[in-house]
Amino acid sequence: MKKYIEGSMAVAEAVVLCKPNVISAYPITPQTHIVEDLSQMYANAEFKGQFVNVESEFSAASVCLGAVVTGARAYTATTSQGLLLMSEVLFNMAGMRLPLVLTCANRAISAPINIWTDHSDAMALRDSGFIQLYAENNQEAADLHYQAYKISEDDSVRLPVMVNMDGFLLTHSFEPVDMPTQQEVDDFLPSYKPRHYLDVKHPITFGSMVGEDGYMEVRYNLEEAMKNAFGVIEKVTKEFEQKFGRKFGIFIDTYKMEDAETVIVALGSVVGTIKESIDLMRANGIKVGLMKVRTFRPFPKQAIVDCLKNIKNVIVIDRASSVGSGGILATEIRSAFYGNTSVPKVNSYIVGLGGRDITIKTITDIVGNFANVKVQDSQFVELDHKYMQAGDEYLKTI
Amino acid sequence: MKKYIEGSMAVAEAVVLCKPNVISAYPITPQTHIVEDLSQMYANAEFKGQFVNVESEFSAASVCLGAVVTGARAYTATTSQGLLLMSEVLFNMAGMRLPLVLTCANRAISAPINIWTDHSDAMALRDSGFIQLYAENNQEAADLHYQAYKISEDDSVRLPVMVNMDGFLLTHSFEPVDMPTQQEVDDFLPSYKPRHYLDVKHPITFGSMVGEDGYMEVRYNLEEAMKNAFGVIEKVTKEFEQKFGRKFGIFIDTYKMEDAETVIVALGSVVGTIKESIDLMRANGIKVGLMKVRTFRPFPKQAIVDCLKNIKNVIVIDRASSVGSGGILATEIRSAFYGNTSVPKVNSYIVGLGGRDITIKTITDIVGNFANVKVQDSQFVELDHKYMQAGDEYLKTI
Amino acid sequence: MIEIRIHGRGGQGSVTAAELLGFAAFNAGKFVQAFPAFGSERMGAPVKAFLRIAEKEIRVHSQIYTPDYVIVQDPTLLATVPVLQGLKPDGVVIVNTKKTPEELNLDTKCKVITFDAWEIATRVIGRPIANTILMGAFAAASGQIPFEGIEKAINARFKGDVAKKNVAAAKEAYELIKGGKNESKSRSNS
Amino acid sequence: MIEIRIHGRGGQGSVTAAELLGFAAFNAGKFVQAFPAFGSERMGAPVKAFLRIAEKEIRVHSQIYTPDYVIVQDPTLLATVPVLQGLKPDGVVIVNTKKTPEELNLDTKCKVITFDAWEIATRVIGRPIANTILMGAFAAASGQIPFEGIEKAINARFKGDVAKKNVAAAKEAYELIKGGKNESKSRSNS
Amino acid sequence: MSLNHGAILKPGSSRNNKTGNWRNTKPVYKHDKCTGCTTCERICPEGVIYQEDKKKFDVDLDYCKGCGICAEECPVKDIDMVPEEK
Amino acid sequence: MSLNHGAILKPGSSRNNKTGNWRNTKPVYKHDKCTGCTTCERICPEGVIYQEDKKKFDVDLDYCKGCGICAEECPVKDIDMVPEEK
Amino acid sequence: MDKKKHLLAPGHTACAGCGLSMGARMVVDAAGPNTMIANCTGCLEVFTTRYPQSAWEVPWVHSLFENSSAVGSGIEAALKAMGRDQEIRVIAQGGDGGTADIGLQSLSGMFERGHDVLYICYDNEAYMNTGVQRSSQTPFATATSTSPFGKASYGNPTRKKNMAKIAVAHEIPYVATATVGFDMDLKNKVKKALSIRGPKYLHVLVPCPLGWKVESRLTIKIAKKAVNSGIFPLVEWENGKVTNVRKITPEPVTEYLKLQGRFKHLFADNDEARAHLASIQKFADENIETYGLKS
Amino acid sequence: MDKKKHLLAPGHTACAGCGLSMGARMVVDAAGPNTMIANCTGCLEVFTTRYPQSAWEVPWVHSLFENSSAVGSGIEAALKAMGRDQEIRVIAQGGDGGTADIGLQSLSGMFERGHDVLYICYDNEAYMNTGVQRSSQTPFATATSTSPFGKASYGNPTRKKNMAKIAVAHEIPYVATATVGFDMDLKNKVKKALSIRGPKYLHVLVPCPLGWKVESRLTIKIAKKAVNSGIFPLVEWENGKVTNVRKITPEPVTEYLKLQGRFKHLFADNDEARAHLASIQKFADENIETYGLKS
Ligand SMILES: Cc1ncc(C[n+]2csc(CCOP(=O)(O)OP(=O)(O)O)c2C)c(N)n1
Ligand SMILES: Cc1ncc(C[n+]2csc(CCOP(=O)(O)OP(=O)(O)O)c2C)c(N)n1
Ligand code: SF4
Ligand code: SF4
Ligand code: SF4
Ligand code: SF4
Repeated sequence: MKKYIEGSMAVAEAVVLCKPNVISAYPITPQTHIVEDLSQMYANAEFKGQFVNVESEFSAASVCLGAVVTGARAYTATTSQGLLLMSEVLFNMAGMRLPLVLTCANRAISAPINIWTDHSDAMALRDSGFIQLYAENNQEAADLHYQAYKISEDDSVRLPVMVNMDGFLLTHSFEPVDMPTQQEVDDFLPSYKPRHYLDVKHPITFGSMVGEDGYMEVRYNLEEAMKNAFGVIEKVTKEFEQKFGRKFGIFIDTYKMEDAETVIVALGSVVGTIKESIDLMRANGIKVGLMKVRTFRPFPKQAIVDCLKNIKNVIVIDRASSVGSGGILATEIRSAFYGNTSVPKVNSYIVGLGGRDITIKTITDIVGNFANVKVQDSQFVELDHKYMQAGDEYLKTI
Repeated sequence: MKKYIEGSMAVAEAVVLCKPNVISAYPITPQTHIVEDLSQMYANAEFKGQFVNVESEFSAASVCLGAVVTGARAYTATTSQGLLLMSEVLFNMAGMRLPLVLTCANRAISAPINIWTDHSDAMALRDSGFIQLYAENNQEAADLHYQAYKISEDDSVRLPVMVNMDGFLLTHSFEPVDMPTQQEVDDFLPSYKPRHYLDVKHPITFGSMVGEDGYMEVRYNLEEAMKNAFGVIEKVTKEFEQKFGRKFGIFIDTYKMEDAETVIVALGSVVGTIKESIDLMRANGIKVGLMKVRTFRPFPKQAIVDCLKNIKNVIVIDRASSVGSGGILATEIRSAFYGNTSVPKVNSYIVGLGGRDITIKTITDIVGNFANVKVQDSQFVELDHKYMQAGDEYLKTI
Repeated sequence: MIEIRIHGRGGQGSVTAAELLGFAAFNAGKFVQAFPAFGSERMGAPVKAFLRIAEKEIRVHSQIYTPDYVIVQDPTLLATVPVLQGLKPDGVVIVNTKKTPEELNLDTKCKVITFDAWEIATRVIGRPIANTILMGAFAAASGQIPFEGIEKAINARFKGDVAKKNVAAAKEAYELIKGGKNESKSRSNS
Repeated sequence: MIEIRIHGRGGQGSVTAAELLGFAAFNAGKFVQAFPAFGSERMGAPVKAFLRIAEKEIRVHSQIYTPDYVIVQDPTLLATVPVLQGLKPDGVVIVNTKKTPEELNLDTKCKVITFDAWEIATRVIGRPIANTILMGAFAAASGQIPFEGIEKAINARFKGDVAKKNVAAAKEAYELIKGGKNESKSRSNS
Repeated sequence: MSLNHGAILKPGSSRNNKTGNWRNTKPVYKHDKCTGCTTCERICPEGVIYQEDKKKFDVDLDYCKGCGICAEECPVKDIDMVPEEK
Repeated sequence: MSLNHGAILKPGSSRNNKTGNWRNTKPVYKHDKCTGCTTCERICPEGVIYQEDKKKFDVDLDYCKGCGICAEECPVKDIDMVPEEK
Repeated sequence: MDKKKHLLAPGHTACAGCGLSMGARMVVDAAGPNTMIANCTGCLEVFTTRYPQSAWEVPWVHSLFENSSAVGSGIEAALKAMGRDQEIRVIAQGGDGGTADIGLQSLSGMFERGHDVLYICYDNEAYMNTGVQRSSQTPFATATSTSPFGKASYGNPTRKKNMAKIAVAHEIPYVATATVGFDMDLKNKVKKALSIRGPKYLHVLVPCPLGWKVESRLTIKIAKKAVNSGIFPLVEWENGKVTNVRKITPEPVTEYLKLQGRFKHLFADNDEARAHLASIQKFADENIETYGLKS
Repeated sequence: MDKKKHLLAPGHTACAGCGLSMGARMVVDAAGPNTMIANCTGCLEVFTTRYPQSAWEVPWVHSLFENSSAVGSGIEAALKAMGRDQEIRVIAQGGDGGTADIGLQSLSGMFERGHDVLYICYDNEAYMNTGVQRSSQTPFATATSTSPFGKASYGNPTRKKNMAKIAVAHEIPYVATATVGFDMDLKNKVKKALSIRGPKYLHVLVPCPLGWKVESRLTIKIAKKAVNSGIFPLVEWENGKVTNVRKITPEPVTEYLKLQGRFKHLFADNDEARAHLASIQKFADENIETYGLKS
C-alpha cells in the first residue's frame, strides 16, 4: 500500500516486516529517526523481538554479532562516526561470515564535525567484506531491506549487507512509499535458518585463530562469497520484481542511455536529481544519460564496462574522496576499464561533501564544463572559500 | 653508527632521537617490542618525555591528539585491530590538521584472528588523510621516522604520517641498521613549532562544527595539503640524503628497470625478496625490474605513470584486498594509467595475506605465469585449501 | 510542480507543517516530498522546511531555492533571515504578523498575505503555536489542497481536543485568507 | 650466504640464540639477519628461529626452507617436528641429546653432531638452559664465527656471574665439538 | 585558501550572534524591590544580566532569549516577563 | 572449498595435540600415602589426573606438561616429579 | 558593567533556559582563565562552537564524542612534558552520554592513570543533542525517544547508573555531585576540586527544558526539587569517604516529577503508574537513608 | 576413568602450570554443559582455539579483544527472543585487560542493561598474551615490559583498579572475588552466581608463571598467599552488601612477593625498596581492616 511516510519510518517498518529477533543500535544523527521509530514499535508491541539499547556503536555491532552466532536474525543502523567506531566488529562479522543487515544513513566523517550527508563513511568500509547497496529514494531504501536479508542469509553468500541511504535527504524526507503486507514479506523472505550456531546440543567453537597456514584461504573464500553474491543479488532482485512488481537495475541501472554521448555515473539520492537534470538537458538537445550504481560491493566491473564501453564521455560523481588519491567510485571505474580496448573519457568530480547541496544546476554545470577538465584529477565542484576564511583574521593576530 | 639491532628497537631509538614530548600507545602484536623498548628507555631516563600507558588504542590516539593540540610532539604505534579501533580518532586528527607520527607494524585484520603481517590494516585507513610511507627494511623503517616528523610538521602539510613496517618480518628481525647521533638528528629535525595550539594567553577554539557552508572547503584544503606533501616529501628526502648519506626513491624507487620488459610493483618488506628474485631471474635471461612504492599517500600517480608507461608487463603485488573489488594497489595503479596513451598490461596478485610467507619462488612463479592470467581479476597466489577443510567433517555431522 | 518554503524557529513546528501539508496533498492524489533544511538547530533558532507538490513523481533531492510559496511562522525572522530569497516572480508570501502587508513593506513584488496567527492560536488553541493555522492559510491562498485535506492531516497527527482546536484554528485562518482581505495587491513592475 | 634454523621450545631461548649468533657474526664483519618463526606459542610449545649470515647485504625477507645448519635444542622435538626438512645435502644438524649420532639414527645423509648440552648446562650454569651452549657448538661446527665472537655476544646480553658461566659452558661445547668426536660421518650416497 | 587549517575559532566570537530575536517575552526590571541578592545575575543561562549598581541589574537584550528564569527565581519578584511586540 | 565458513572448530579437538612431549619432569604416584583427598585431580591445569579408585589417581601422560603442581600440592607427598629420559 | 566578565560568552545557540549552558558557564567562571578544556560531542559542543563562532573564552578543544577524558589526559601530559603544568588547570567534560556511556572507558583510564584533570559530567539524563534518546543516566520509567511509553513499555526500564559511586570506586581523591539549582555550591566544588592534584570527578545535574518537557523558566526550580526530593543527593567524597552532604527537608518525588512531561504517563490513574511512582519514591528514600540527607 | 569429564579438554597450549587454564576449567566445569561462552582475545582464547583445534566442549565464541560482554549480551538477547533462555546459561569472560581496560565500557553496558550473563574476569595482572605488559590490574611497583624497573622507574606506578568495587557500584545483584588457590570456593561462587538472574561479576585471580616469574609448580601456593596476605581478599557482595569474606591469619606480604621475579627489585637493600614494600603491606592491611579479614 502506498503510504506517505518519512524515509526513516519506511525503513523501520520494513525492518520490522523482516522480523529480526534482535535489534541493537546507538543513536547518531541522521540515523536517529530509524531507531526511534523502531523503539516506538517495540513499545507498541508491534516489534516483538529484543530491542537492546547499548552504550556505544561498538557494543551495538557486538550485540548483533552475539545474536547472529546464536542463530538469530539481527539488525543495526548507524552512520559516520558510529560506523568507524564499530568498524573493527564489522570486519570481524564479514570474516566470520555472519549475515546481518545494517542501514547506514550516510553522513560525512569528522573532522571537522559535520552531521550532513556524504558517502565517506560507507566508502571507508569498502574493504570490510560487507555487501554494499545504495538507495536512490525512500522506496528503494525500504525495498532494499527485504532483499538485503535474503541476500545476506543465502548459504552461498553469508555476508553482512550494508544498505546505504543518504542522511537527511532520504532519512528525513517524507515521500510516498509502497509498503508491503506482512504476508507478502513472509512469502518472499523465509525465516533465518543458519547452517551453524551456538547450540548446547551441538557445541561448536566459533572465531578461532587461523595462522599463516589457513588465513589466506579463509580470505579467499570471502572473496568467492562476494562473487557468489552477484548471482544471488540477481536472483533476489528478480524475484522481488516478480513478487512486488517493482523493478530495479540489479547491479547498475540506467536512464536515457540509448543515444547518450555523455553518461553520468553516481550512487545515492543524487541519482534522482541527475534524472531531472538529464530531462532538462535533453530538452536542450544535449545527449546525456545516467548509470546508477546500486551494488557497490561486490563491485560490478563487468556490468559497468558493458554499460559504458561505447560511451564517449563519462562523468563520475563521487560524494567521497580518498584523501591523497581522489574520487573512490571514479578510481574503481577507471580501473575496471583497464585492459579494455574501447575506453570512454572518464572525468571525476567530488561533489556534495558534508551536505553541500547538489542541485540541478550543479549537474548541468558539470556536464557543460566537461571538455575543459583534465582527465586525471578529481575536481572539487562549487568551492567557495570565503566562509572558511572567517577564522583567519584572528589567527593572524596571535 | 651501524648497529646490529632488532627492527622494533631501531624504530624505538629513532623515535627517541626525534624527541617527542608525549608517547602513548597500547600493546598489540607485533608492535609490542617497539612499545616495550620505549618503556625501557623511559625507565632508564633515556626518553625524557611523558609515556602514557593507556587502556585502549582509542585512548592512545586521543592522548596524542590532546598532546598535539597543546603544542607537543607526539608518537604512537599500533597495528591491525588497534588501528581500526582508533580509526575514528585518526580521521579526526588528519581533518584537524594535527601532525603526528604513527608506526604501523602491519598485520592482518580479523576475522579470522591472525597476528601475522599483511597490509589490510594500513590500507583500510587509506582515505583517512594520513600520509602513508612503507619501509622495505629496518634501515628504511628507522630512517623514515626522522623524515616523517619533518614532513608531518611542515607548515604547508600539517598532516599525520603513518610509517608502515611489516609486522614480524621487520619488527622482529635483527639486521644491521645505521643509527645517527642525537646531534645529527637535531640538525635535521628542528623542534616542533606549531602555528596554533592551546594557550591560555591566546585562547582558541579547536574542533568546531562546520556545516554545509564550509565542510567541503576544509576537506579540499586537506587534499591540497596532500598535494603539498609531494613537494615536501621530495625536499625532506633529498635533505636526508645529503645529511645522512642514504638515498631513497622519493615516492617510488626502482631496481634494474633499464631494459626491463616486466616490472613488479610492490611495497613493504617483500621488495627485498623481489630484488633477490630479480637477480636470479636476470641470471636466467628474464628481463625483470622492480618499482617499489614508498609513498602510498599521497598517491604518486605521475611518478608511477612516468616510471611504467614504457613497460610491457606490470605485475602488482598486493598484500591486501578490498573484498569484492580486488588488489588495492593494483586498482589505483590501473586507474592512474587512465587516459594515458601508452599503457602496460597490469596483472594483479594477492599475495602473503595473514603472514603467508612470500618466497623467491612465489615471485618467480608469478613472473613465469604472467602470460596465462586474465587481465581483470586479482589472483590469489599459492592457495592450499586442505588445512581449512579440517573443520568440515565435524560440521557435516551436526 | 509547486515548491513551498517554510521559515520558522526551532520548536514552532515548521517541519510538522511541511509534513502535514504534504500529507494533505498526498491524500489529494498528488505526488509530494516534504523535508526539513536539516540542521543542528535548537529551540528558538531559525529553521526551514520544504515541500514539493507535483502531478508526477518527484525525483529531485535538493533543497528549494526558487519557491512558489514562502510561509513565515515568526515575524522576527524577517529581520535576520532572507525569507524572500529566490521567491518566484509570481510567488506568494504568507507571514504571521500583526502588521498589514503594507505596514510590513517587504522588498518584493509578489503577493504578500499577513495575519495574526498567534492571536488565533492563543485564543482558539490556548498556546501560541501557529503551524496548523498557517496550513489553513496556505490551503486558502494556494488552492492546492481542499480544507478537508488539512483537517484530515491534523486529525492524523493530533488527538481529541487538541486536534479539534487545531482544526478550528486552521479553519478560521482558511476562511480569513479565502476572504482575501489580508493580501497585498500583487504589484506590477513600476 | 649460509642459513641456519634453530628448533626449540618456548622458553628455551632459541630466538636469543639466533639473535646472539647473529651478533657474533655481525661483529665478525658479516651481514646478518636473525628472526623468529613468528608465533603465538607459549612456554613449552615448539618454536623456530632463523639466522642468515652473508658477505653482502641480505635483502630477502622470507623464512628459511633450505638451511645449511639445523640446531635442535630439545631432543623431544625430533619426534614431532620435521627438523630435517629442506636441509641442504651438505648440511649439518646439531642436536642436544644424550644419544650418539648413531643411536639417534636420523633419516639424513648430512653430518649429525650430538652432545648432551643439558648436562653441561646443569653442571656449569646450574640450570638446563642450552642456548648459549649450542652457540658454542655451532661456532665450532661451522667455523663461521671465532669463539671470541660468541663470548662477546654472551657478555653483551648477560651480566656478571651468569655471563661468566654461560661463556664457560659455551666454551666447553666449543672445545668438545672442535674435537670432532661427536659427529657422525657425513654419509655418501649409498 | 584559508590559513585556518583546523577550522579554529576566535574566543567569544559567538557575541556576533544576537540571540535576542529568539525571544517571545522579555524580562523587565521594576527596579524597586531588588535587594541586590545577585540571584538573577548568577543564574541567567546566557550570562547576560549585569549589575549596574548595588541594587540595579539589567539585561543585555541583544542576547536574552526570554527564558523567564530570572523572573521566576527573583525572590522579590522585581522582574516581569513582558510579551515582545513583533 | 571448505564448508567451514567461519573457521569453526570441533569441540574438544585439542585432544589431538599431545602436549606430553613438552615435559621435562613427570609426576609419578607412589600410590602409598594417598588419602583420596582429590586435590591433585582438582587442580591439575591440564585436567589430566583421573581417579581410578578411591585412593588411586593417575595421570594421562599424553598431555601432562610436567608443571609439578600436583606434586607440590599433594598434602601427603604421594607424588614425585621425576626427570624425563630424553 | 563588564559585558565580558564570563568565560562562556552569550550568542551561543542553546535552547532558552538550558541548564547545561548555565552549568558550563558556572564551571568555567569558577575555574578561571588559566583553564584548558577538552569537550565531548554533545549539545554543549554544538551550541557553543558552530563555525564561525565560539562562545569559549578559554582554550578549548573538541575531538569526538567519547574521548574528552583521553584528550584531557594528553593535554595534561603535554603540559607536564613541556613544563607548563604548574599554572594551568585542565578540565575534560561531556554530557551524560559522553561520560557514562560511550566515554566511560576513556574516563576510567584517565582516573586509573592518575592524570591531574577535573572531569565534569553535565547530566541532563539523555542524549539531547541527537533528540532525547535514553542514556544510562536516564531515570527509571522516563519516556524518551528510544524508551517511549507504549503498550509494551513504561519508559526506560533501568535505573540511573550510579556514576558518582563508580568514580569513587576508582579510588580517586575527589568526587562530588552538584547542580545548577545550587550555583554557589557548584562553583565551590569546582574550586575545591581544582585545588586538589590528581583526577577529580564532578557530576552536575543540568535540567533540559526540551528533553524533560519542562517550561524554560523552571530550570532552577526543577533542579532544586531534584535535590530536595532526595532523588539527586548532593554529596562530596574525599579519598573515598563522604565528607559532606547537603541536608534537605524531603519533598515527595511527585513534586519533582509532575512538572515534567517525560513523566506524564506516571500520573495516569492506574495501578501500574502508582507502582512506578512508589518505586521512584523508594529510590529517593534510599538516598535519604544512605547519605543521611534529612536535616 | 572418564577422560572426557572436563568441559575444557587437554591438549591446549597454555604454559605448564598456567593458572588461567586451571581457572577456566574450574569455571566451565562448575557451570556445566548448558552453558554458552563468549570470550575476549587473550591467552585463554589463543591457547584453546588455535585452528584446527579447540579445547572447549561447550558452545563458545570469540569475536574481539574488547567485547565479550556485549557479545554475551547479544547471545542472551537472542536466546530470549527465540525462547531458548530458560535452560541455557551465558558466560562472558576475558583477561584483566579485556575486562578492566579495553573492555570495561562494554562490561559496564552489560551491567547497566541488566543482561542475565555471568562475567568472569581472569586476572593474571598483566597483558600476558602479548608478552606481559602492564594493565590496570597490575599491582603497584610490579615490573612488566611496559613498566620495567630502571633508573627512572620502580615498576608500575599505579595501584590495581578495584574492579570488584566498580562492579558493586553498578548495583548488580552479585559480585565476588575468587582464585584458583581455593578451587571449591571458586566453583561454588560460579554456581551461586548462575543461580541468580541478572548480571553477575566474578573476579578470579589466576597466577601466570611466565608473567609473574614464578616456578610453574607454585601456581596454587602463590594464589593462596595472595589471599592469606590480605592483598587479594575473597569477598562476596549480594545486592551491594558484603555477605561473605574468607577469614585469614595474615602472613606478611613479603611471603607472597618474594617468590615472584616481577617483584625482585623490591628486595634490593635500599630505602626506596623498603618504602615500596611497606606501601604494599599497607594495602594489605587496609584490606584486612576494611573487610574484617582476620579470623
Ligand atoms: C561515535 C559516535 N556515536 C554517536 C554520535 C552521535 N551523538 C553526538 S552527541 C550524542 C548525544 C550526546 O548526549 P550527551 O553526552 O548526554 O550530551 P547532551 O547532548 O545530552 O548534552 C550522540 C548520540 C557521535 N557523534 N559519535
Ligand atoms: C583492539 C586490540 N588491541 C590490542 C590487541 C592485542 N591484544 C590481544 S590480547 C591482549 C592482552 C590480553 O591481556 P588480558 O586481557 O589481560 O588477557 P591475558 O592474555 O593476560 O590472559 C592484547 C593487548 C587486540 N587483539 N585488539
Ligand atoms: S529571561 Fe532568561 S535569558 Fe533573559 S535575562 Fe532572564 S534569565 Fe537571562
Ligand atoms: S605435573 Fe602438572 S600437568 Fe602434569 S599431572 Fe601434575 S599438575 Fe597435571
Ligand atoms: S536540548 Fe536541552 S541540553 Fe540541549 S541546548 Fe536545548 S535545553 Fe540545552
Ligand atoms: S602466559 Fe601466563 S596466562 Fe598465558 S598461557 Fe602462559 S601461564 Fe597462562
